[in-house]
Amino acid sequence: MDASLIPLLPGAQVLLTALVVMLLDLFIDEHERGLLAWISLLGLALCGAEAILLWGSSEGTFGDTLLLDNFALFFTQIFIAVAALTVLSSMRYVRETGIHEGEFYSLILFATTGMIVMAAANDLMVFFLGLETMSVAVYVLTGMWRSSARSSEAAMKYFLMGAFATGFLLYGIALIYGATGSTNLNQISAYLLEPQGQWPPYLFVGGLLLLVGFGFKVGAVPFHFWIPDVYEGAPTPVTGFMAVAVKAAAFAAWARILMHELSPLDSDWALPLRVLAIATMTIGNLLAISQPSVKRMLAYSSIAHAGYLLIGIVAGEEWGSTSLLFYLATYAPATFGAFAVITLLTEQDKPKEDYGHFAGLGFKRPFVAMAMSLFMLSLAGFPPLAGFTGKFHIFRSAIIAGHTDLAIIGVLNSLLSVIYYLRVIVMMYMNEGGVKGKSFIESPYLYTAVGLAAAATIYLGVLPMRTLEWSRSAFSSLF
Amino acid sequence: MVPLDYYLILSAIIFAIGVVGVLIRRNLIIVLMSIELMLNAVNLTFIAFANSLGSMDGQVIVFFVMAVAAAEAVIGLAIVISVFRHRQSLDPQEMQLLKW
Amino acid sequence: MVASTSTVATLELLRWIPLIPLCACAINIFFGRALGHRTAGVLASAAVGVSLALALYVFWLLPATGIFHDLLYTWIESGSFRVNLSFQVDALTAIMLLVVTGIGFLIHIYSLGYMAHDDGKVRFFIYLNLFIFFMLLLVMGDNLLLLFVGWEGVGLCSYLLVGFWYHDAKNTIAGNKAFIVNRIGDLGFILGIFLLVTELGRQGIWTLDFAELPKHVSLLTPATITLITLLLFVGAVGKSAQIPLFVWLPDAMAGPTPVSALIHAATMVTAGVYMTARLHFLFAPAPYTLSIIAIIGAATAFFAATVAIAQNDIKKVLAYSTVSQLGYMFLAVGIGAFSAAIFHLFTHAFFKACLFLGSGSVIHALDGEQDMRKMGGLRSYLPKTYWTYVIATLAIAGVPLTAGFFSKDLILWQAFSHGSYALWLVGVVTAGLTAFYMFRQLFMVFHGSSRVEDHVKPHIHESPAVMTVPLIVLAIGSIFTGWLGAPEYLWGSLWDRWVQPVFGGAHGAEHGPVTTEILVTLVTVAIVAIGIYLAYARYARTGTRVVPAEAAAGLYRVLLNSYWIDEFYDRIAVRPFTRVSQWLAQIFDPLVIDGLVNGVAKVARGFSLIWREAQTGNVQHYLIGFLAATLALLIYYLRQL
Amino acid sequence: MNGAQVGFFILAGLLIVSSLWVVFQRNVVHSAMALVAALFLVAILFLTLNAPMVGVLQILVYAGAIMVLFLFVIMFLNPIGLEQRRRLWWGFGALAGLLLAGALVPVLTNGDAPRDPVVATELFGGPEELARSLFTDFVLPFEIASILLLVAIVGAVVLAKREP
Repeated sequence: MDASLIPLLPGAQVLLTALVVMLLDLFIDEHERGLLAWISLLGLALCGAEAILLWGSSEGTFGDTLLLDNFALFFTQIFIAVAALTVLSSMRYVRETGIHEGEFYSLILFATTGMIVMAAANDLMVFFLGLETMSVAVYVLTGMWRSSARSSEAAMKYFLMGAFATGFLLYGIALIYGATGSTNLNQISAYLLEPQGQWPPYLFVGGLLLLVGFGFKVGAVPFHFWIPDVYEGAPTPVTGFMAVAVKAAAFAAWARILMHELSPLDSDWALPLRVLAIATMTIGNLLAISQPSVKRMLAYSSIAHAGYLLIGIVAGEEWGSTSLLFYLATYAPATFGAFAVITLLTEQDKPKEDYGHFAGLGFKRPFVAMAMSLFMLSLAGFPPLAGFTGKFHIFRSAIIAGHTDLAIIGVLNSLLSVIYYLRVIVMMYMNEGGVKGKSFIESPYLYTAVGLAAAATIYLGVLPMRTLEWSRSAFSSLF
Repeated sequence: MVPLDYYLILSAIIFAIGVVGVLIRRNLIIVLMSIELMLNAVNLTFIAFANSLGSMDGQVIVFFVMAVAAAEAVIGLAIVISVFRHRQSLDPQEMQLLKW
Repeated sequence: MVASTSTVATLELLRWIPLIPLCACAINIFFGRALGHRTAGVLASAAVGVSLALALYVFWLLPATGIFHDLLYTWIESGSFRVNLSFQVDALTAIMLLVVTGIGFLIHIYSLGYMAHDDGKVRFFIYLNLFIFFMLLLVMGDNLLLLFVGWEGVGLCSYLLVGFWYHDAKNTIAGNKAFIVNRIGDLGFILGIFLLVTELGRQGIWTLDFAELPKHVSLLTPATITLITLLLFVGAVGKSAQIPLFVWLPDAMAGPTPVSALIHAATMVTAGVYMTARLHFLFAPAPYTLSIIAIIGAATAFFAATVAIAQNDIKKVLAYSTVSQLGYMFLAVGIGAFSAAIFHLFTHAFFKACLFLGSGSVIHALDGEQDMRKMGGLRSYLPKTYWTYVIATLAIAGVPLTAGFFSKDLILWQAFSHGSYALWLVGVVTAGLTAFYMFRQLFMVFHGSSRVEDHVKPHIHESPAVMTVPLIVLAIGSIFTGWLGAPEYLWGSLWDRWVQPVFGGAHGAEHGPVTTEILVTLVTVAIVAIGIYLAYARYARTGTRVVPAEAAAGLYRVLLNSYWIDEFYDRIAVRPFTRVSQWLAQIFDPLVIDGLVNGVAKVARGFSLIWREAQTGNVQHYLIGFLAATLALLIYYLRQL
Repeated sequence: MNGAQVGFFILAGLLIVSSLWVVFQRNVVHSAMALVAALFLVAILFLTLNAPMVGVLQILVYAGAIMVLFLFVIMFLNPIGLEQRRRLWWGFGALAGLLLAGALVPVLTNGDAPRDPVVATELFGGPEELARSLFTDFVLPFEIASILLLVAIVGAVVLAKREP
């Protein structure tokens, strides 16, 4: 059996960093814990460098259960970037909220390891274990703000629904295993080349249950119920991490497993997927309108964006997949940045996430407010920001694939979304008030994270070609 | 010889019973136990398939599922304890700070 | 068509025209506070000044049928579909460039004085520069997508600038309204682009370049073209404030006056006209769309003019007048006279900017007072403002030999010779109304006795030179820009020779007999003269009388009786119009338009409130939802089995 | 019906009953005991499916470790009082369960007969086969599972330890 270790490198790098952080935490003093964040960042940076150096390689290992291809590397970059931004934006937050730093950073890194495995997995079992590693770490991260009842409630809800969905996902894997005799995606897709009449019916049901599991993880309506509650209750940097990295990981696995390897089953879930995409966009946007809390509004908005991403899945083929990857890259900085700005507004034990709390931010912290405006505009799909180029490609892929109706519903939805994104901007430049006498969780690192996210939002809008090229070569590495 | 179908149907029934437990019980610990029941049903499916396919893979997978089940049980119980500290209750329906 | 006959040359200079204001904007964002108010303002103005210089240079270089082109890089590429970030300048763009940078520069200078005492000056100039950048992108982009980027960008800047004095909640609401109404228009615009891309894509053509599109228009069916152009026109209706989406523009007057002058008179609101002219090759073969455009344009011109009569806010009058003049432009577009539409756009930019800045000067002098009933007799206090205002008023009223006369007359003549007598008649009546309400304003503000509140009176002062010099320049433009497009029986039109090649055969430049043309002009001039006389009769001599017409008291009636024509006019014209305008102002606007705008939001919100009940907070309800969906999927599959 | 089938039905009946016991029993401790019974029954079913090693693990890991943890937490939290039996709600849940089972069963019965009738060798399912598979084909999942357990341990400590 071939067991080249190179494909493991990015994941192992992050894992190693997690272990170092976890162990070092035991030996250093309380006031030196800031060091752990820097070690985490260093590890992530190394991993990023490795991922860049390995770009273009296409190598499987351990009997092709793990594939290091551009697809995996593309997502690895997203995960690492988001993890690094999370670490940056939580450096002061964790102290203010009494979250234990060592465990916090190492769990972020463990979760990132799980994601990297998910994106690279070429075997249902490897994927499943990666998913569980990520999920368990994120359940814990959600509940880590222990003095907050909302945090623990969110963790409970997340865990309960997550474990329930895991049951269905696993059942799906079992049925697929039973039908095809293997969990390895290469062998499964080889099996699927057989004529359709030979397939036992539970193969389809297995695929359907996988779809349910993925639908849950990406937060597609009607599997979305956990998202608003969990996103609202979780510590804000963790919410940002979930909204971007966890979602991206789920879409990565979805793209590789359902869209690509199991594509012969496509015809059976074309209609359900269309319904899912439409419902997800529309319900997400509609419900976001009536939210008094910006954090919760962003949770619903992330559901709506999952809907746009589902359009890419429905469209499929080269353009659908490429635009899916590209959209994830454009969605990431704006969403993360918005949550980072909310992090800034946190106060001990009191949620300060309502629209009213943004009032006057434009005068107190003009740069933060400007960045937030950029994020909101980008999420609303305003040109020439990242969200616009992302939506442009998603909708165009839908048109090419003959789903013009989906594209039009998407456009209508993104126009509707302006209502609530704009409210944030209006509030920030309104009368002072909410911000008066308010303390911010300020740190240069948080500002760095916000600034980087803002820069990426502009960059991906103005100069999208390079990233689009990457998305395309990531997609074509699946073949 | 017991046909494969019998095992599959049995595990589907156990799975459904587990699902019912998760849905209706207002005690988090029983809900967790119901989730364990669901995972066990899946394990039974795996073993039945492994037997009929004559492949060891299914059995090894069950080994991993046990690890997952253990991890979920540990985390689940830890979360239960942490929730219990806040509200002295194990009723999931009482936890409605976060809604709409 | 155009692209095939004209010479394309590369000119790398072009990119700097939009980029310089953007750079100034960036510098002010990061260092504006450090530089201080004055420097930031001067920097912003200088940047636009440089752009203006470059634009003039490009204009000078540009041969009549030539196109300058500048490719920066490929912005978006997927498969054969390539959208470049590249600029082009042809005769049409060159004119728009001069308007945007020229008027923009003057208004920047003016703002240095107008905003001198405002705390948010740096922010103001950041927005203003950003606006100039997007506007330049809009007019210079060589493809529809760039035009769209600029389109959205100017909308955003307009929104930011209207809400500039945010401490006033009313302003943010007005800004919101502007934005949402514009989004309704944008919906049409986006869908239009969509349809265009899809339909051409179906034929294997993936392009949005202005140079490429005309070659492929013939691939589309007439019905498709009609639908596409109608959708695009919805965008223009929103952006250029036509019926029924015009309401946001008067509300947008809540912003600082230079903003009203730049965005809501001279540049952004004309983007719709520019877009139709730029896409003339799509609109020209869509007669059905064109007739709708003409009708909407004429109706808007007329109704906005009637509404303007009943306004007492100095800026609101100008706002409705802008809506009305935009209606004229669309009327021209609707009869296929793109060149005339752009000509009116060009002259209008000068005199309307001059009027707005003049009103700004008045407001500035009166400490923010905008109610014309509290003005009067300002002629002696503000001589420079007064004289420039007079010139601009003459121009907009269409008094012979001013800019407005030539451009409006051209449109009316085109309508007449095109055979659209009804449109022509509406246009002529509107010209009379325009003369009436503009002179009413002039007399109410500058003539008669002063009704200025006592505590303001001692402070009345003429504005500083930074404000009056732009006024004078614009006033000069308000006269002479029109001379470029004189009819053939005078010295002929330089304008047509310059712009005509862009529109190729699209423009029906009929030249009827000269005597008819002169006769038609004389009719217009006569109507205008009557309008001016009526305004003079009602408002100049009895400057103190400011009671609205329908509330006329006894004394008022006695005074009126000496002017029978006034009474006559009052009975048959003013009262019905006032009623219509009041109906529009009090019923149509709040109920229908606000209803439409807020309705969308309200319905969405209502749905939202109902749907979110599903999110009960009870995790087991969520699980039931999850299971139900799973069951639905399973059953869906079982049915197929 | 041969002996094996009779045995299966007895085991299956017991398993279903004990599962129902877990779900519908009002007392937590009783539920836990029923679950232990169910796990044992599943282990026996594993034995009948040529998976002796997994069966042993099932008892060791589940009954031995996981259930002890459950019982420990039950003792630790000591929830007082029995849960109400809300007939409507429970009936509704039972209906949902029936629907789910009803949707799954027809799909599972339609399957082909096993493609490879099992040649149950002595070794199949024994520790050696399992170990060989585990440490050759599945060594990567094995490593990942170890990370998963590590994460779970860290997480449990973080969440459940007493505040200082």
